[in-house]
Amino acid sequence: MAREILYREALNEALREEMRRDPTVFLMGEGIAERGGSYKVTVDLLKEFSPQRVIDTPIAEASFTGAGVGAAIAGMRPVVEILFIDFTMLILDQIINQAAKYKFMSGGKAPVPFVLRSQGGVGNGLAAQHSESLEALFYHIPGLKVVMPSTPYDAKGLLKSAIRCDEPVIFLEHKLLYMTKGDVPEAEYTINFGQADIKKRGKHATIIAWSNMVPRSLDAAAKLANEGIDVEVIDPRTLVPLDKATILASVRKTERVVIVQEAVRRGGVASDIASIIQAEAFDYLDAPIEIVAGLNSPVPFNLSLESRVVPREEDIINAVKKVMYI
Amino acid sequence: MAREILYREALNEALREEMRRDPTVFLMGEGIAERGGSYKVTVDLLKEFSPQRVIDTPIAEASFTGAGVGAAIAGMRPVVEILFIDFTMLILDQIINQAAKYKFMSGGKAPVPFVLRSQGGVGNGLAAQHSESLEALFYHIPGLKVVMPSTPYDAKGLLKSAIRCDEPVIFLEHKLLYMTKGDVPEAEYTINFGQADIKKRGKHATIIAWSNMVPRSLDAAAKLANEGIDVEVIDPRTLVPLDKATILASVRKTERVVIVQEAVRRGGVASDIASIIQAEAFDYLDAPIEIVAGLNSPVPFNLSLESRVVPREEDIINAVKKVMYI
Amino acid sequence: MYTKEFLAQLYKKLYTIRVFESRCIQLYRQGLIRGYFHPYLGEEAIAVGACAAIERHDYITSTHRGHGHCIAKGAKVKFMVAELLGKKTGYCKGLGGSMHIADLAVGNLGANAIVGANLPLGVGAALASSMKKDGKVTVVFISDGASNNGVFSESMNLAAIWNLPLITIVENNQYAVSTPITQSTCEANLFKRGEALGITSQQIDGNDVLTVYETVKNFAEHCRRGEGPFLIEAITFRHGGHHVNDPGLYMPKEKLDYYMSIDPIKRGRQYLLEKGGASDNEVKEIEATVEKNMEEAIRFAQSSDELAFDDFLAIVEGY
Amino acid sequence: MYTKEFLAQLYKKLYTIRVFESRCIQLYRQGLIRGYFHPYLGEEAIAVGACAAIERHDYITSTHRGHGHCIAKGAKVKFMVAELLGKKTGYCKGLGGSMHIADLAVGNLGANAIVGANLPLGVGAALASSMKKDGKVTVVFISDGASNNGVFSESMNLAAIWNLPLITIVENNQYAVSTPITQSTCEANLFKRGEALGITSQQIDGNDVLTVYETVKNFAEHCRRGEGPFLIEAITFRHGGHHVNDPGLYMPKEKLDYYMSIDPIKRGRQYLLEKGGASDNEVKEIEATVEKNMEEAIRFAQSSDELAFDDFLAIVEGY
Ligand SMILES: Cc1ncc(C[n+]2csc(CCOP(=O)(O)OP(=O)(O)O)c2C)c(N)n1
Ligand SMILES: Cc1ncc(C[n+]2csc(CCOP(=O)(O)OP(=O)(O)O)c2C)c(N)n1
Ligand SMILES: [Mg+2]
Ligand SMILES: [Mg+2]
Repeated sequence: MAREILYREALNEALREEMRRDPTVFLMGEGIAERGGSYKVTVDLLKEFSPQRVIDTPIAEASFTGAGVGAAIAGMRPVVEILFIDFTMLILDQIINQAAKYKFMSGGKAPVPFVLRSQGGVGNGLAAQHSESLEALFYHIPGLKVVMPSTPYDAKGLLKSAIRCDEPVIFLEHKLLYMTKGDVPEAEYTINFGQADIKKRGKHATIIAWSNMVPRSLDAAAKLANEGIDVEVIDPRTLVPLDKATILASVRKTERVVIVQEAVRRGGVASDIASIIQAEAFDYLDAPIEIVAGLNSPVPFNLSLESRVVPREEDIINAVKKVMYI
Repeated sequence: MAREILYREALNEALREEMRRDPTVFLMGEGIAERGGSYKVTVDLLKEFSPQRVIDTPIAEASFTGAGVGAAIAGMRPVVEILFIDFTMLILDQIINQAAKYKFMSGGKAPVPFVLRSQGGVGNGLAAQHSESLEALFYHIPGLKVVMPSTPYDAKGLLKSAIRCDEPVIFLEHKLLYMTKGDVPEAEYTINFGQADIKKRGKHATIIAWSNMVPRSLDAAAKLANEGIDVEVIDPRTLVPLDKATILASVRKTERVVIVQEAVRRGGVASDIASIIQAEAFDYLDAPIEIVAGLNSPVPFNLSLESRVVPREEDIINAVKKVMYI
Repeated sequence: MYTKEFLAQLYKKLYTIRVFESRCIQLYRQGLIRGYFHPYLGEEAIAVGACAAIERHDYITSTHRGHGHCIAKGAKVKFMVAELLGKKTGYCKGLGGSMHIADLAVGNLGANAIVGANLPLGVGAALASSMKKDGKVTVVFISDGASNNGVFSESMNLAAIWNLPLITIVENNQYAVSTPITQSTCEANLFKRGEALGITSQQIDGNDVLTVYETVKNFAEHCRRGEGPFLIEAITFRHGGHHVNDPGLYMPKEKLDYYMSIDPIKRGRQYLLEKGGASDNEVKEIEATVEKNMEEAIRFAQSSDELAFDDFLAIVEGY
Repeated sequence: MYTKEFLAQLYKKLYTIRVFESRCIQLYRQGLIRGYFHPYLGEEAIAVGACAAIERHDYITSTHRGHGHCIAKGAKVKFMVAELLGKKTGYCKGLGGSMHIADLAVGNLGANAIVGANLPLGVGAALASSMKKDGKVTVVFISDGASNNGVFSESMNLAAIWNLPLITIVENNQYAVSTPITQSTCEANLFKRGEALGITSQQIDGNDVLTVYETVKNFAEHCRRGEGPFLIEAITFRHGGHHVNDPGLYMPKEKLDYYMSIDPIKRGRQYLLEKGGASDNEVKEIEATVEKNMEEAIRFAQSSDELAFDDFLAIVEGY
């Protein structure tokens, strides 16, 4: 039986279920206990679990993240929340130099079952230091998994898998998705990493999108359908590991590709996926791959301008038409 | 008149000349004054300039970098040295959230003439936390310039331009280049950002490489020449801004492209350049673009293994042959 | 000891901040202001006392709760409201918003949305002054929460070894969002952290504008003689939640009542009346002027345009 | 008060570190060891005293100058030499090297090449113990330079509010590379930084193995009763430069002479002779055993293989 619940509720359920299942799972972050988190993902968990397992921290991101990594090494399964992905710029030593490399440096011995939860993307006028899309920085680092769910169903199943994963996982939510609804089964389930989900099947072109660009691409796809253009929308769900097989199969079928990301184009994940497709499906491509990405700019406070720095439905529609030479 | 000098001497000259020219230029970093820096780039500058302009700092990277940014906002031209690019993981808030966005957030008013000097890449057994190639992280951020010189000539001319630049510049050296020699004019010169240098002209294929991969690509090119294969080797010198015109012109001529980077492939700058080429020169490409990159792994301490995680001459040669279907 | 003019000036600033925040909260409730909004209500004495004690050309760096600092340092409210409304006439052309207002003309190097990040920037401004020997002082405003971030001790230590003309004011309002200071440290006397770094540090009543003024005045003189840095812990309390959408129910009523009873505005008014010998009418006149000015500012902001997309593109050209 | 066996054990560890570092420096000079090598010579009493005061299952986290901690916590020198030589029989299969040796079986969570980074990791280990109620203590070794990094105050503050079973030992060897402590802080008594955070903190003679032992022993007992954390500032001095290629000419001769005169090995030997009543012969026997063991370790390491490329690939599979 499935019910419709919010993305943030799905995340909450995942945390709750994993904490019930495994006493080594615990949460750390700013305002996550009593207050239930800025986006209410951890709401009411303190009622069920002790303050030792739902820990409110001071504003000392580098060190409480490092403490999470240390606790993971010492046998726990921490889920650390950093309020905004922008603030993860304070913890990259702990993530990139420590968590990602610890197992390797110790000769492949010590697992680091550590989950970093954060959220990115534009909201409504949160300005340049609270609106970034920075998944590319984690994506580049060997040893990290990168997860970016776009629906409540994916959010829950992937977060449960992240918590059970023995390697560090960067789990990135989107502030505009928290209040979106979707079907989520009552029964226990997990989603394996590295399995893309085809959110809509189609034959004329392939759209690859993740996080908040998935619903936007689906909206674009619906409009395109009205014009008789039938696009396939693929959500990789996990950027690392990336489900190349599903992507390449779709590309070989449609021969036309649009990649949509909220992050700026330069050095983004879209470029990497494009480079993989051109290397592995070169002979199938009927048109250059189109990347629809954020404008090369910090995010402005002004709302009209803010709406112009991230891909709009019409940008996606135009890109699809472009690869179809329409 | 040119003389042969070392890469590190060229950098030293650039710093000295700019400090003489402009009293607002000053240096900050660990062990850069009395000791002259771990790689001797700042050697003897304390003899000519006051300790207020060649500042030894405590091990407080985030804050002395932030102080550099603040000083830049207040009218100085700081050149901050972070010993190893790995340690820049401690300063990304100052670089990404502050320096890169300050001018923008203040409405386009305040310039931030700030230079970050650091060095990356494998050395000889410095292991996972002292050997990374992380230019991709800076490349992705709007508002930053990214410079990676491969020769003493470029190092000097570009560092002088970096210091005169009104926007934050990430200036990345390579530890294995410091002791390499090259011709450097006695007379004053600067090199504009955004101008690639064709290190070797050729017609059969285009190699794009930067930093320590340039000499390695030139060695590969020499070997290929013996087999009658004439490759062009392009060094963008500045990754941001990127000289697309020179790259695309070469691609249109050779129709075959190999991109070589020391960094790991996933999410690297090479992927981005590949995505640009496929988008803008799609019809010219005779073969998929080949990316030769670091192995997807942290850098191991063991020297034999270390030599296997970065592109070797033979890897470059093989890639050229592959794009030529040989 | 204090002239009426001086006390009137202090009061005008105090009252301006109070009116600015109260009116802008209304605009927020009307949906005219978006994003994050952290009112400075209840803490006005700190910004006003500190900025009155330094010169127009001296530097400050500010926080997410920065409207008060901005006004105290000399900003025009109309450009502030315009910024909060995202208009091109705002201090940052509407690109920055509440958490990023900078007013470089009067030395306000800007608010910051990363807690603690304004401190190293302030160290840098002070470093610049020390190198240029321009005689300027930098005042950095942070709050208790920020003092738990690593940049606090790092930056204060740098300022100490470099003898910088820097005064860091920890506005200890006893909360970081909903986390009370007793939960974030075992030693709530934050000035001790300065002492441990060899820095002269002092805890003061942050609700008393004259105490703040005197303390900063004294330290600033030392700074100008090359005897900085200093740390001031100014005890205060918010009059409401962390931001406009936080009712702040976790704040104990008796504590709030106490701090309301020592409201900085009320005390500033009393100083003006008692020490300055001003009449009730004179005070009312000041208040009327401030209120009128604020309404004009709102009209100005509302009638201003937004930045055109092309002008925006010109700013990020080359990024 | 102390048994001969106990003092002999301490001396054996002290002497093992001394011999290990001295012999490995020779291997370095022969080109057999590459990369960075930071000798622990002169600081042996700290690691040995501290690790003798805790249990095998307790945790430590260590630094770039980590060989001493590793030996003191119970590592076998042959696997250490193998690691330094980059061999697959090394603690980390030759992937980590000097700056990353970890010996998880005895609670050594590893050295770290990022100054200060081992401190939050140690806080995490202590947090895990406090949650699991496993009664373990974590000892974190850092040095004066690291105490200027933001993670120091952040981490100590976290440990304090969470009452963690953590003992942070600042090995104050008065230098960070070539920077003397007097240049990096205005308050060289680093233990005061702990006090400012409400943490019981103590400055001790770091060259006296028994002082270190007693202090850690006492604090560890408190930790196990839930009364942590603690900060120990152990004063010491390097016997040479920062790393093997640094002649350390900036270190004043008279200071070096003084610390040589209170050499921890010499004092450890004296304790064994005087307090332990051991004979000269017994001491020599210990030394001979240590030296023989070291030569065997070198032979073991030299005759070991490197990790095959395929085995390496298997480790990073899925990265
Ligand atoms: C580095 C960082 N962490 C967390 C936040 C989210 N945040 C915004 S304000 C705030 C509380 C700040 O507390 P304090 O420093 O005491 O300032 P106050 O709000 O009391 O003025 C937090 C946690 C942030 N903006 N930056
Ligand atoms: C974050 C960081 N900054 C700089 C360095 C370079 N570095 C390696 S050791 C060292 C000195 C450390 O001094 P201290 O903490 O006193 O340790 P000691 O060498 O005295 O044991 C420095 C600066 C580093 N490894 N990590
Ligand atoms: Mg506060
Ligand atoms: Mg030291």
